Amino acid sequence: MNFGWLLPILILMPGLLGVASLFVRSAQAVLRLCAIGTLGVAALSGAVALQTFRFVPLLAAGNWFMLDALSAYHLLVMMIVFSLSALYGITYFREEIAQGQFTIRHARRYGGLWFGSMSAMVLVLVSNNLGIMWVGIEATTLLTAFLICIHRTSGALEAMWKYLLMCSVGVAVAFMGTLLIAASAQQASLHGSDALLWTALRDAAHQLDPALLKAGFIFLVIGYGTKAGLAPMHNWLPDAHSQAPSPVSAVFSGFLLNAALYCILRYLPLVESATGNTGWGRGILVVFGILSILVAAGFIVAQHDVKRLLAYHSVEHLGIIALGIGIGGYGALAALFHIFNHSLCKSVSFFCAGTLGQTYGTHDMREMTHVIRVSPVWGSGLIVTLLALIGVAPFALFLSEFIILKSALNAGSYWAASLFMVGVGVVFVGALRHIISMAWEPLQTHIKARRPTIAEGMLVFGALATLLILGLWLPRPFQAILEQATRVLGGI
Amino acid sequence: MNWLVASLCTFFAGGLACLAATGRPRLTRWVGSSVAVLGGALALVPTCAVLGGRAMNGLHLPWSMPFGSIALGMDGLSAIFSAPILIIVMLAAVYGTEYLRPFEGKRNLASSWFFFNLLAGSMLLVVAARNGMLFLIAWEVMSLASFFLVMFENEKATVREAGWIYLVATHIGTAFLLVLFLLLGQGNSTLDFSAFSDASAFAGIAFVLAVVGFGTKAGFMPMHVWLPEAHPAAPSHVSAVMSGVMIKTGIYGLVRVVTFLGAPPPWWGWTLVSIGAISGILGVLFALAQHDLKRLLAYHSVENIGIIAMGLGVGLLGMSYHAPAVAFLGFAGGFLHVINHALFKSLLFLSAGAAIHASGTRDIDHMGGLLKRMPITALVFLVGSVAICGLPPLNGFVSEFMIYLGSLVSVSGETSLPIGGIAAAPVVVGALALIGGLAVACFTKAFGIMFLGEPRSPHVAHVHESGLAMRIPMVILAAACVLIGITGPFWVDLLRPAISAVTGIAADPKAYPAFASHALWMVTFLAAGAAGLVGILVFLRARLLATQSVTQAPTWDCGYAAPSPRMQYTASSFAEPITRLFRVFLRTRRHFSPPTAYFPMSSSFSTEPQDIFHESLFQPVFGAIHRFLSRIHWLQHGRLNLYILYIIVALMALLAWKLR
Amino acid sequence: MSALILPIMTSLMGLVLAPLLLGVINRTKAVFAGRHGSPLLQAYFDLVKLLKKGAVYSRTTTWVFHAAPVIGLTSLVAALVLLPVAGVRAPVTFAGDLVVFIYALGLLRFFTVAAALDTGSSFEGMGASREVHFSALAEPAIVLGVASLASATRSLSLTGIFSSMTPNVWIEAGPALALVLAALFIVFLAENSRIPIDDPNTHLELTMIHEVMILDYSGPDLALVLYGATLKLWVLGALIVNVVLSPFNLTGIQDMLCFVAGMLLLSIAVGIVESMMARTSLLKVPRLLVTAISLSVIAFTLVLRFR
Amino acid sequence: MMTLLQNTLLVALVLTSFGMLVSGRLGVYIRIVALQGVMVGLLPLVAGHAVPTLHLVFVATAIIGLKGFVFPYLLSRALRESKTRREMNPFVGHLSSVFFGILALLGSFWMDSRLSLQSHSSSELAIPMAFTTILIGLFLIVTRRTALSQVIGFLVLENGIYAFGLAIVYEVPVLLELGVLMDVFVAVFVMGIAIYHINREFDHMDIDRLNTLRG
Repeated sequence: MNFGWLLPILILMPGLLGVASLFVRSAQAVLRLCAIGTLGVAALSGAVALQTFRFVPLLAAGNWFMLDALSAYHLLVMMIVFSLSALYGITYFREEIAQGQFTIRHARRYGGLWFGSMSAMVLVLVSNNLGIMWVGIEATTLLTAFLICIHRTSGALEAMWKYLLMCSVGVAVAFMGTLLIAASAQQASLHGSDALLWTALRDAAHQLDPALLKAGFIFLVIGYGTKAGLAPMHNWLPDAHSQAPSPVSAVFSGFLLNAALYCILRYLPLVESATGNTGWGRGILVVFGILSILVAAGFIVAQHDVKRLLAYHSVEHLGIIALGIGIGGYGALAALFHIFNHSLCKSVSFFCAGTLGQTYGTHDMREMTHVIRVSPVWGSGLIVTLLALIGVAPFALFLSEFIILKSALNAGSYWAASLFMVGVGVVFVGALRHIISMAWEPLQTHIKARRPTIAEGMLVFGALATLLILGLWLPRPFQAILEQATRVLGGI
Repeated sequence: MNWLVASLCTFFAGGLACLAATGRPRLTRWVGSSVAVLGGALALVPTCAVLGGRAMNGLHLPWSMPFGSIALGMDGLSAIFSAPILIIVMLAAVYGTEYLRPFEGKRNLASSWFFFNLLAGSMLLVVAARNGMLFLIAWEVMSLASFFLVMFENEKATVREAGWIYLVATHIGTAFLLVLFLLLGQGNSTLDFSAFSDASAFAGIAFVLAVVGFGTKAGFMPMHVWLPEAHPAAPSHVSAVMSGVMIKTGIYGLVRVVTFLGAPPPWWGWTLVSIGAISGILGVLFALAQHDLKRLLAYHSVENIGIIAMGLGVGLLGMSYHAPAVAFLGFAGGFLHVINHALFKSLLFLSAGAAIHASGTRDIDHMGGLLKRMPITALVFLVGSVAICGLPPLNGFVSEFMIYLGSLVSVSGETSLPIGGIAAAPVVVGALALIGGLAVACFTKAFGIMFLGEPRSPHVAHVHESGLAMRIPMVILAAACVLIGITGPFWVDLLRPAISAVTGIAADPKAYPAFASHALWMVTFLAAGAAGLVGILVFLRARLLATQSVTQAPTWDCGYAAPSPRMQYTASSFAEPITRLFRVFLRTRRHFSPPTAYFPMSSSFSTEPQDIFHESLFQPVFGAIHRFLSRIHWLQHGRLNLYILYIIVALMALLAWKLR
Repeated sequence: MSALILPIMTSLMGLVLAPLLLGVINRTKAVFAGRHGSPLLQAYFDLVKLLKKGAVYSRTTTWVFHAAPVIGLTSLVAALVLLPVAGVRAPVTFAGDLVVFIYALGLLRFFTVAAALDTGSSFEGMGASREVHFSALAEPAIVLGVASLASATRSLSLTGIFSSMTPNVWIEAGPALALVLAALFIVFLAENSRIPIDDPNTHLELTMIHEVMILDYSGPDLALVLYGATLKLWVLGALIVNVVLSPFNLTGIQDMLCFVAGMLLLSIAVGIVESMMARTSLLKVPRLLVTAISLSVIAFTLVLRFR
Repeated sequence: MMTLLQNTLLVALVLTSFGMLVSGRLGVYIRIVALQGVMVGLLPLVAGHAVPTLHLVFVATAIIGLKGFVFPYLLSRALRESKTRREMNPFVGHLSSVFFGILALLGSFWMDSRLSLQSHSSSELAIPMAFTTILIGLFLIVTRRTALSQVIGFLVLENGIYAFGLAIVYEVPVLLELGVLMDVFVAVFVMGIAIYHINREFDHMDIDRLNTLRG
């Protein structure tokens, strides 16, 4: 049977939960509601996604909603990130609630925005209508903007303003791109609402006007790229990530960027088949990928704020993903795999950084030293995730980067491969100094850390174990999922 | 093969068991060491079988991993590398039980034992892997495990610096290896060694990549800079494993890759010979300048790796000029030196560890007179020193002798090589001779200043011999050095499968010329005769002195009234003439505050050896990169307007570029 | 069996005649200085006397100190039995024995130096330091020299070298061999600590190399050391004499006689050098040895060109 | 007839944008942007269709209501909160801003010829005028100091894009249009709130002084 009717529910459910969270009595309860609700939505969407992988793409509401392998895969990643972050939120805000910084007002706003942005991102993923997709992205921007400044510190406000304005301009540019695509569709005599239906465009891609499509794609890459944090449009990213509360930073880094990149991925097969699969569009992605890697490398070397460091790591890894997609074929598969690895690893590292930040009262890595002894769970979690992020084997990130490198060499793009190596190498050398000093440099002042609970330990080490296992053993079903998703992008 | 798998499982599972035993020192100690010994013993079975000539059919299991497969194998080449790995690991584990005692309760020894076993298992996996993916992952695990072991005393800034340099260096090497294996496996859906396509198209590039990548791990100059930093930082039994066998995995990888690349052109041999000569000579020179015992030993690893490289180079030249005898002798010398260096270098590190353990200082200049206080340690250190100087009748001589013989054969009437082949002979012979002379200087210094004379500092005067668990491994290693030294021919026979795996010339009867084995036998014979003569002389001397008066007196002080132990020659002053002669390379820093005024109160003189490559090559480069990168930080200046301008500029640039 | 008699005879001859060279050198110097000088057999008298004496040991010393003379003498004997005499093959000969020959001397040096350091005296440490310094430079010179001889005669063993060093080898590689001879002579002076490198009978410890290292020996040990020194003189000298003699392919007794004559001439030459020259400053000695190294290198390259 | 109306509207759009380039008073900005809102709202009615369909009328009224009255109200409230009244010395002076405007006009004609998008509306001016408005909007965002004028720049940009869309795409589904409209509305709303808070926190809304986060 067709589960298409589930898709609108997937969008509405978080919205309702958000409304519900406005009427909860206590802050803790809101956080629990966030966790439970998120897990519920995750369970539902997991079921739907698996249906998709098993059978055919789901279509609903006059084809305005669709869930195919690519979006289902992204949905799974998103739900993992959201569930973990929601669970972590309970422990993260406990301190602030105790100190009265996180009152019920904050909590309600937090809950509402949390579920709101969630449903907006689901909307982005499940909409088959490119216009609705754009609406979803804009909505995420507006909703998450307030998540940054739950606490109205000056830094948070400044970060929020930059995020808001840059992303609005970017999304406006993306809207122009969408209009150009629609124009080309109408020349291909797709009328009415079909003009923006992805499935319709895909079927008619070969007869779209390349010139218009190219122009549109360029606007889209710049527009959505701003949201995805590709250099040189990434400047809002470190500010927003460093100022937001850690669960929010985790969601930002873990999925918000991927959601924006997902929009670009939607357009890639269209422009490719319209330009006769000459790799015109993928070339653009390769360029932005390399650029992002190199820029991020430059900023990682002399960085002192741990959350900014992680933010620049996001720029680097988004670049790696874009590079892999751009190289195509097996590289695209590796890039999708890298999306999962990066989201998981990055969100966990943000959790650890957040709690350590509360423990030390600062995010300056020169003062956050000897973390493993101070807090065995969060400290070692941060160190290990950072090692994984800089591409140390045998973690899964190494595997996906390795495959991307291999396909780059196979594809004969030696320049991209060598620049990729250079960038990653610089990141490694630069970040390693921070890691070593954070891990082992003796502590000047005495710092008392809260004893971690079993649940926290399971949260952190479970994620690390997953990364380690996936680096050593990639299950067949998972590979199959990745292959299906890659096929949407134009096949291996 | 099952034995091998069992041993690997033992190492990895046992390591986890150590972690499980966190907090119980005794248990940790026993579990960690026994796991290492058991794992080593298990894997020794197939190793010895292969060395004995039995062919071992490999294991090939599917692995749900892109390009990967669980492909294991054990041929002659792997065996001669895995044998020392296992033996040294077992002995070092036994030694470690006592060496780590003082740290119990102070440090997390569970993780230390965990990483030790992880290191052992990964080294074994590296030499047994037959799939690029498996190899690379084992290689990475090896690097990480050794890195965490190096960070044992991580509260010291120097140790952290050392760990950083080590991990950076080894990963830069790994980067080259990634590219290398990707090139080898280009176009295949798997990275199995058996599936590597014909590499003749890019053999040259692949060879260079291998030399850089594996050379970094092995410690070829100038990629050696991490060695003298990392080895002193680690605990002694770990330094013994790292310096004795871990860096050999680099040599293994190099040789293994050469077997994929087809017939070697002469310039490969030349490359290795020149790298070997440079590493050997400069390595021993840097060692001579050190007065930190473990740094000294670390630089000697560079030197011996150089000797090995020269042997391999001679062998490659023999291959490319179709001179089987030369090829055989070169490779035999190189491989045998791999084993020998593993033995005597780990012996030296272990005994040095014992001395440091007892005296509490790593500075040779503060030691002295230890022989009377720790006789066994002194004896085994002496054996190790004679062996590393390549003096007969110990094992170091046998392998160097093979290399000498190889290059002499290349210029002798046995073969007729073109000038390109014979011109290597003077380089190798001269380098080996110079290295030998300087090595004698260096180890007479080390042994003499440490163990002989009077204690140079008070706390050295009251040291005690180390316990049984530390002495037994050292004695075993010393015995092995002597044994290999006097029974050379046997061991050369064991190398045949390895050499045939590399050169495929073992079938050729001329490959292992009769005169070579005869020569080794004669060396043995000479050694026996010498032993007899020593006996006679000792007996005569005793008889002569029996009837005469033998009295004790202070050392002849040339009439000076009150000599104090501090007036003895120190290591630095001993080596000063040579270091002055070679100051071009050494650049030793001197801090001198001379005595002043008529009644000088205090004056001091201290030297601080530098590494010219570290000082003048790597630091400037890294510094420049760092400065450049910190300069591009102004891009993130916090001005929103300009950020948006970036977006617009990017848009315009892209439109201009892509919509031409 | 009879094939072995002659070689062993030659080695025994070396053992017996070695101390004589010392006498010859000293007598030559005496003659040049216009003195009467000590008897030719003085070295023998000294040895016998020392063997009869008791011994005084420093309290600092250990078994290393006692073992050094024995091991040193043993390794010299090992070197001796590898050495052919002109036409006569060595008792023990095999491929690459020249390496063993030189490394045996290395073993001797190792233990001499160790023993010197064992006494803990700063003077003996000084001597030890100089010894390793100079011989580290002397070693490449002699190895390369002998190796170039080997490649000139395309043979692998000392016996092979000197048996196949026919006149036409001299004819085709004459200059190279001459250079080798020069290098070997410098090494010969350095290794035996003769003027201009070292002055055996100065009386200021600060200036000595070999003598200062054995300051603390006495009695039978000193005898072993002294005898070892003379044996070293013989062994290294024999190399030089062999290079000169082997082209005239002599045989049997006359050959031996010529060889002994050659050795005596060599020691006279040493005596003459010692009386003509002054001792160079220690700082200049390395130049001399580096000259020797470069001579051997040039010789080797010449040889390689000539083949 | 329609074409004439349309062209007049488009030209008026550009001219009002120029007016912003010249003026420095935030109040003037708000009034101008309100005027633009009304004009943009009228555009679909005259864009080439003989008789305006029902949904066109609906959309038009919605746009005019929002852009012409709600946004200006919000913005003027934010303005009343803040002490700032004028756009003090912008990064680019007013005269050179006008110069840029002229360049933008020429540039957009050129771009139009390069891109060769055939316009669906009967007017040839539509696309270049839209481009000019877009460029001027971006220019305002980049060169003006106060947060308020950046929002206004954003609105100008939006208007330009809307005009552009009308020019090249006809019959966009109404639901979509409303969605877009909704988003823009929320955007301005959010920005207004943000400005409000920024005022409270910093008691200024000078973007140039809002650069503590660096590196």
